[in-house]
Amino acid sequence: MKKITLKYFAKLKDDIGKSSETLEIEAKTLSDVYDFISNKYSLSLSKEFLKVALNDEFSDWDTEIEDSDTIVFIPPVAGG
Amino acid sequence: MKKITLKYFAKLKDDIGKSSETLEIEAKTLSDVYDFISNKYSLSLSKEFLKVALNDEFSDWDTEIEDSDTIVFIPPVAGG
Amino acid sequence: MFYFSYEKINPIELRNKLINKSAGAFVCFEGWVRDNNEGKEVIALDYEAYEELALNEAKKIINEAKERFKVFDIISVHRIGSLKLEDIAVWVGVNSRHRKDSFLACEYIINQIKVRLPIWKKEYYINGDSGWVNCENCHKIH
Amino acid sequence: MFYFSYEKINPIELRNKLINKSAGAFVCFEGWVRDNNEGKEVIALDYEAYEELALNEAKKIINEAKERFKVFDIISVHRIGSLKLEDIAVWVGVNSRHRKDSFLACEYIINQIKVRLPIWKKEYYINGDSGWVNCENCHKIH
Repeated sequence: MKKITLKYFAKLKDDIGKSSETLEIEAKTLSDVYDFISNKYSLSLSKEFLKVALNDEFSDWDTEIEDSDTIVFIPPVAGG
Repeated sequence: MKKITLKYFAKLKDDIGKSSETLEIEAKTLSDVYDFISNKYSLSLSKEFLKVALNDEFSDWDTEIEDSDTIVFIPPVAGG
Repeated sequence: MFYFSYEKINPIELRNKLINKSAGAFVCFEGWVRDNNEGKEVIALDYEAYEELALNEAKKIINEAKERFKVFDIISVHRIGSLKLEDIAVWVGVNSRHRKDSFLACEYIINQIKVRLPIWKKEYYINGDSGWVNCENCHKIH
Repeated sequence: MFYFSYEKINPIELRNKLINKSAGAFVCFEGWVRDNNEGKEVIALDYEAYEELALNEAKKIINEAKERFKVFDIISVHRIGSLKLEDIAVWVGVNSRHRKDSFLACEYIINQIKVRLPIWKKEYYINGDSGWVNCENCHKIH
């Protein structure tokens, strides 16, 4: 079990109803974490449209998480 | 004989020592007028570096002048 | 330098920070809240940012611009919170010896900000609707 | 709109004239008096213009930009007379719905102004010399 912090923004914050949470999770990669969260909150946001950040830097879905990581799923930004 | 007004700017104004003059001239084209002025004031400014304006619009050296025209010889502009 | 502002952006104050005796050129871009987007009448909007990541990424963008173009300084500020029509949402100012570098750097910065910084915009429409821009198509049926 | 100013150019006043609820982008260029040119230390300069022709030509340039790019408004002001370091010599502001048009129009305008308008610059150097820029090579031996 790893203890991680999740922060939510924009559409995700609205859908989940909070801006952050800390939880203990049995997950290997960032992708696994999103699958867990998506299932927990019945999210309809496709992973293919999201980016992911690990400890305030952009990361890849395959990256493995560690204890006390901060993770953010990033919905499409406002653009032009 | 045609009566024309000449206005001088920048380097030409400095070299000639005045900013305008009116004169009667026996000349056909704008080019002829510059040759006359260049000779009159011993100018060292080459015509190839100048542009010429007739009645406040850019013109060509070959353009024929008429009575009461206003003529300006335009030294290189300040550029970038 | 990039930072977020929770208050109205003051363009002349930012411009004056870029005054430099050796600079012959200054270019600035301002993104304004406009009254329409994709056919809908906009009356206000909220900007929200993941600030820690945005600040890290903005520093990279500014360094990239300084490597690519011969500029002296770059300042950019992005507004956060509730904005009204005509408010400045984002400001980018650049100075340089020659103008071409300022134009290129300024456009590079705003283009990169728009695609790379985690900043989101929620629009409020005259008909009472609202929505996060660019996230209307990020859904799938489970 | 293009005009000459015999007094200090006020950039915020000009910018505010371009405020427009339907515009999402504003780009401005400022040309500043810089302290050096071609290796010489500049302390001040004079701008002189053949104003009647410059106004005619500037009108054409602005119309060309409006035909080429989707912009709402264009304002440009050129200073005339004695300028000091850091003074604004020329200001160009453009607003548009989308930013690309403002960038392109602004750069088009300043590039055309620089080559087409009959405006001359006399530089005063720290060593006491002075000279009309770009006219040092326009002489020939008769």
